[in-house]
Amino acid sequence: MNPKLIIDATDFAAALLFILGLKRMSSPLTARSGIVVAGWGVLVATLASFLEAFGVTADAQPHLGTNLALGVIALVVGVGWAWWSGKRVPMTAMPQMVALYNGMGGGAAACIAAVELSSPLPSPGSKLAIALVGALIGAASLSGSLTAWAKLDGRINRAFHAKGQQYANGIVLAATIFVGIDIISGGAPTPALTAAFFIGALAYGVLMTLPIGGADMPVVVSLYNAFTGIAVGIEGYVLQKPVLVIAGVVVGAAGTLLTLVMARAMNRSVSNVIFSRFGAASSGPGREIAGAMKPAEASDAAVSMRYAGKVIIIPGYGLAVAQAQYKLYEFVKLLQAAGVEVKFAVHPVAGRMPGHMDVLLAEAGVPYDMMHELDEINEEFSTADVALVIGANDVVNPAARTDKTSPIYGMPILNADHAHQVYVIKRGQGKGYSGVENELFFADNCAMVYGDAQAVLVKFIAALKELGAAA
Amino acid sequence: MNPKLIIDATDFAAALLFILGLKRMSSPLTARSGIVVAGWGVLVATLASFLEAFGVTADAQPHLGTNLALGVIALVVGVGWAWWSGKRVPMTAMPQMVALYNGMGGGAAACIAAVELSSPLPSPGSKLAIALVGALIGAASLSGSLTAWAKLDGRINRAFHAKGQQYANGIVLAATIFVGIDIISGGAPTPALTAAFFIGALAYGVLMTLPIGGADMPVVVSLYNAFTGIAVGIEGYVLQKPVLVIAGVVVGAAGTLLTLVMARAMNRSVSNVIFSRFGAASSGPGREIAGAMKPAEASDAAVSMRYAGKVIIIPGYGLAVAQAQYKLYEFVKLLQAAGVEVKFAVHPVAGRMPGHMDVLLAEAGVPYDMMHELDEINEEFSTADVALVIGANDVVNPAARTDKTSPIYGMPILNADHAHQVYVIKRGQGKGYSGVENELFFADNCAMVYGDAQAVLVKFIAALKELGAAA
Amino acid sequence: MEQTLVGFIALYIVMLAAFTGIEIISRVPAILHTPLMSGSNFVHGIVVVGALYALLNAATPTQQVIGFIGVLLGAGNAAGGYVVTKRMLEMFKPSANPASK
Amino acid sequence: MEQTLVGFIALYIVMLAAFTGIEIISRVPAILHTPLMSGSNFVHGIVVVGALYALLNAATPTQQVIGFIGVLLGAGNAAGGYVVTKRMLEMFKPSANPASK
Ligand SMILES: NC(=O)c1ccc[n+]([C@@H]2O[C@H](COP(=O)([O-])OP(=O)(O)OC[C@H]3O[C@@H](n4cnc5c(N)ncnc54)[C@H](OP(=O)(O)O)[C@@H]3O)[C@@H](O)[C@H]2O)c1
Ligand SMILES: NC(=O)c1ccc[n+]([C@@H]2O[C@H](COP(=O)([O-])OP(=O)(O)OC[C@H]3O[C@@H](n4cnc5c(N)ncnc54)[C@H](OP(=O)(O)O)[C@@H]3O)[C@@H](O)[C@H]2O)c1
Repeated sequence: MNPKLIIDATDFAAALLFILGLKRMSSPLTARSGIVVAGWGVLVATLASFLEAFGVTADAQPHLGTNLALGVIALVVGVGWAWWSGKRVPMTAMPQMVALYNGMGGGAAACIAAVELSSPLPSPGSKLAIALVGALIGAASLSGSLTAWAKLDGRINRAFHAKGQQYANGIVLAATIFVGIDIISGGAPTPALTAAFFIGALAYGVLMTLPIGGADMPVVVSLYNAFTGIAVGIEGYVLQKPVLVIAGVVVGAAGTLLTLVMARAMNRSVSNVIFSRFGAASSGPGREIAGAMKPAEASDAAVSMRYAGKVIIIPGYGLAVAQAQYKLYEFVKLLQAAGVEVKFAVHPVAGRMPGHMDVLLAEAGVPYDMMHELDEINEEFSTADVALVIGANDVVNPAARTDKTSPIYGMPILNADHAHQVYVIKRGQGKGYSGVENELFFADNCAMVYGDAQAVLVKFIAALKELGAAA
Repeated sequence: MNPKLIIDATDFAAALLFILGLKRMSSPLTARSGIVVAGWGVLVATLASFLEAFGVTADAQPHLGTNLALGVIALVVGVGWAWWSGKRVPMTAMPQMVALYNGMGGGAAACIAAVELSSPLPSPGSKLAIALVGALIGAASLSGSLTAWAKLDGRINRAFHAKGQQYANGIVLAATIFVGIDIISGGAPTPALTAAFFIGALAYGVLMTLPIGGADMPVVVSLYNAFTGIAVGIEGYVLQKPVLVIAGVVVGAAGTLLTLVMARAMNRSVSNVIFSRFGAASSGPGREIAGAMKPAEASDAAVSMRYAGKVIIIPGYGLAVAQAQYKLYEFVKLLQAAGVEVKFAVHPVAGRMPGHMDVLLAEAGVPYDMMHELDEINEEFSTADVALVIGANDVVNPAARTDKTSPIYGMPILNADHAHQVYVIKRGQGKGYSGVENELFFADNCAMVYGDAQAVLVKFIAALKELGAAA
Repeated sequence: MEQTLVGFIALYIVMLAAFTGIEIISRVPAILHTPLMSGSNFVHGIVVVGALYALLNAATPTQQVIGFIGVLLGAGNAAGGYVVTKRMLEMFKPSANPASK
Repeated sequence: MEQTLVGFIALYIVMLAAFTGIEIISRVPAILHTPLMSGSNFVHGIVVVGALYALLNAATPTQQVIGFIGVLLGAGNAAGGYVVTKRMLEMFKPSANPASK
């Protein structure tokens, strides 16, 4: 059988499996099999691509043995390292790990372009130009993702911003593009020019990412995910591989959509996230809030929930910081055993990545049908006896509904304040991600349970157990 | 500028506009502009295709003037007739009109294949085979759709079925395919063989459609819609026109999906619709129903609705027969003026085509936000004071929920029986489409208002007006 | 390079078009099923473009006749589908008074 | 005939892939957004196939080095994306007792 035919057929199968796999990911019922389906796609296409050995160019023929050996080594090392690191990474470090893997994909796309550029017979000009665009995007995605990884992983702590940084970035980008144009018009790209081009592209990725605050990073990671997709799609065109084009474009569309969803739920624009330092400016006067926060004892709060009919729990970033999801579910199970109806209300941008809280709760074993989205549950707060806010702040700030001067005005929020009684667990007077004061904490029906989320939940559990023993 | 480039660009634009247009049709808010968007696609592509005149084959060159003239005439006549007929057709005759236009599309696809076959230089064998498959599907869709049109339009009233009809159909189909294989293997198709092939395909479409009952026709029309789509897609491949392939495949997918939705909502399989005569067998014993139907006066029913808090109206096929949608909305507006909350509950297969009732109600001016789908409204019946069933039968038959022996068992139904009081408007003891008795009509909380839907609604209106005058 | 729609490239287009169709259509609410049926019927009216191509390239009287019929039928499909779909969709109106929802 | 992915044919594929991606992704509920992000990250790991092609056709030491790095990175993208997505998705479980919903 014709090896080319087998390669084409497996490529086609891979494209089909990707789409079917992604389709399955649109429901928690089928999502687990979705990734397996897509996985088969990459597996068969990778194995089949070794058949390319039967059709290599005459120049590559003498090196075929070496190249095959190099291919196997690269695959084994790459897969081995990624498998090991992926199995080991804790759930909380997921965002940076996704950034890292994503950057690698961008780098691979850039390498494809680099091989194309270093080939002794350069492709026609238009193809060269297209390869260079892919290389620029891929390389920037590589270095940008690595920077994001380093920031999220705490390896770079300082936020780097200098005056005129935007202009410096613009100049680097312009210079890189200029080198690219020189390569295309020159015909045969010299190694020096090629190197300069890639260095420029890599530098731009770093420079663009460094000034962005750590908390904004997830938006950036999602954006780079789209970038890598587009770079892969472009190199797929250069190599005449439709499966790369389709996978790249689909991921490009997916990443763009997710980035927009995230930005919208944060009530900001994508360019605002990338080009302006959030929080730096928003330390303005703010509205004077009347009243005082009322502290409550952990045991009193626990007992009042024990005798409530319905409790809605709103987890936020603080839950992730305290790693208190396991204790939380333990507490919830005790409430359920006592006959209390418990639901989780999950805001789309609670935490620091989209769907962050869902993954966290799922990790602790919370079944997904207990997690409710904003639209689903917002009307139910008025029928809840208690709303328990754990380490969340911005996502329950009523100023988003009422205060036109607030930076979060217009952001959809969870109506915790509509519940009969609200308890808030947080360590102190710390502000949320947006840096604004929260009126809810001063409301008549709200009481504060101060402390680290994990510590408070341990007290809650102890209080319920004591009650059970006493009864 | 290169004419081929303009043609390719307009084709691409057309494909894009089709997809954007269909996307807009997924919401009543944007649906109206959806058809306009898609319309521009066909318009520009049609105009641009006259540029093909610059690139005709040498053989066609001498006939170019005639061909151009013929093209203009055909376009003007075709568009003129269709525009006139489409403007004139009453809403109730929509299904047969859609069948007619759809058949024409299938015929056009078959014509493309016929031109290809009669060309002096036959295409390579594989392409010939593909053209023939498209021709078979297109021609069968043409004659089948015409038969469906004739039946729906009342031009053929008898249902034709002979013993062994299935076998006869099978033989016609096999013979046609055999001729097709002969044409492909023979190389140059002779006019006689080509004619035999098309006659066979046309005959098969007629034979397949004739035995199907008139009420099952909408399913068949939707199926032929998918067929035409596929035929167009195939001929698009033969002509190397991606826009035809995409439009054809998209419509093929859409038609298949709609056919399945319709069949599922009727609780039957598509092959059951096509190959078995429904109703003929289902005149079995059925369950003995205890109790009796209780007749009610139209004026009493109208008055009790006038003083109800909430009325849910369930329209059915009888409303379409009686053309009573205008009177119905007049009545509803009187109720609303009296402060009654009125909603319409529309079953997906109420009437005789999918979405039939929605179009009918929309025609009378009912805003679409008053029409509610099954899933949306089924829980609300228990809070309704009155459920008013107008000319509907099967879609409110509780046997679908409870009686395992009933042919409609398992079909999702509207829970009219959960309302406090049910009124049913129908002419007499007539059964519904499925031919089974309806337990609802014997229920304690159900009263029958006998009469033609239009006549009864006139009485309702009169009763309310009298009440208003008296008050 | 010639732009040819053959082999796997054609398969890719068919696969993607099928997914696009299924995904878009399965979002259409039941309320719009009749206009959707006639709207998709309109979309395959683009066959008129193919029929025009065949007619313009007709070299024999037979081909001219068949091509003429093809364009006639295709034009009927497109124009008829458009008119009835537009008429139906124009009937769908929201409440004038949103409070009465 | 050669199967080439050029000009309008390539544009058609890009357009259809974009629609397919948008339609499928926009149906993913917020609850699955993190796994979706890493799952789509996995999907562009298919770039490893392109990198392998480049490596096997490498004719100079430079090309071999770059190709090697490309395969290494691509393989890391694919395998890493797969593992973390699978781990996350495996945590999503329905209620053992459906009545507690
Ligand atoms: N999800 C995303 O994709 C994403 C991406 C980027 C940005 N964001 C932004 O992140 C914010 C998320 O809102 P959020 O309500 O989840 O969080 P938040 O507004 O950032 O508030 C977190 C709160 O948790 C408390 N906290 C911190 N550590 C804690 C611990 N160990 N125990 C108990 N409490 C602790 C903090 O108060 P104390 O210091 O007083 O304890 C703080 O007020 C939004 O503004 C959103 O726009 C989201
Ligand atoms: N929508 C679709 O796509 C589609 C396609 C094919 C089949 N179907 C089938 O069609 C049925 C639709 O259910 P349905 O409840 O709408 O209708 P139905 O079950 O067919 O019942 C219609 C009822 O209307 C009454 N009726 C007829 N003319 C009337 C008039 N002028 N005034 C008042 N009443 C009149 C008839 O009783 P009287 O004779 O006593 O008046 C009859 O019982 C389902 O079984 C469905 O599966 C639907």
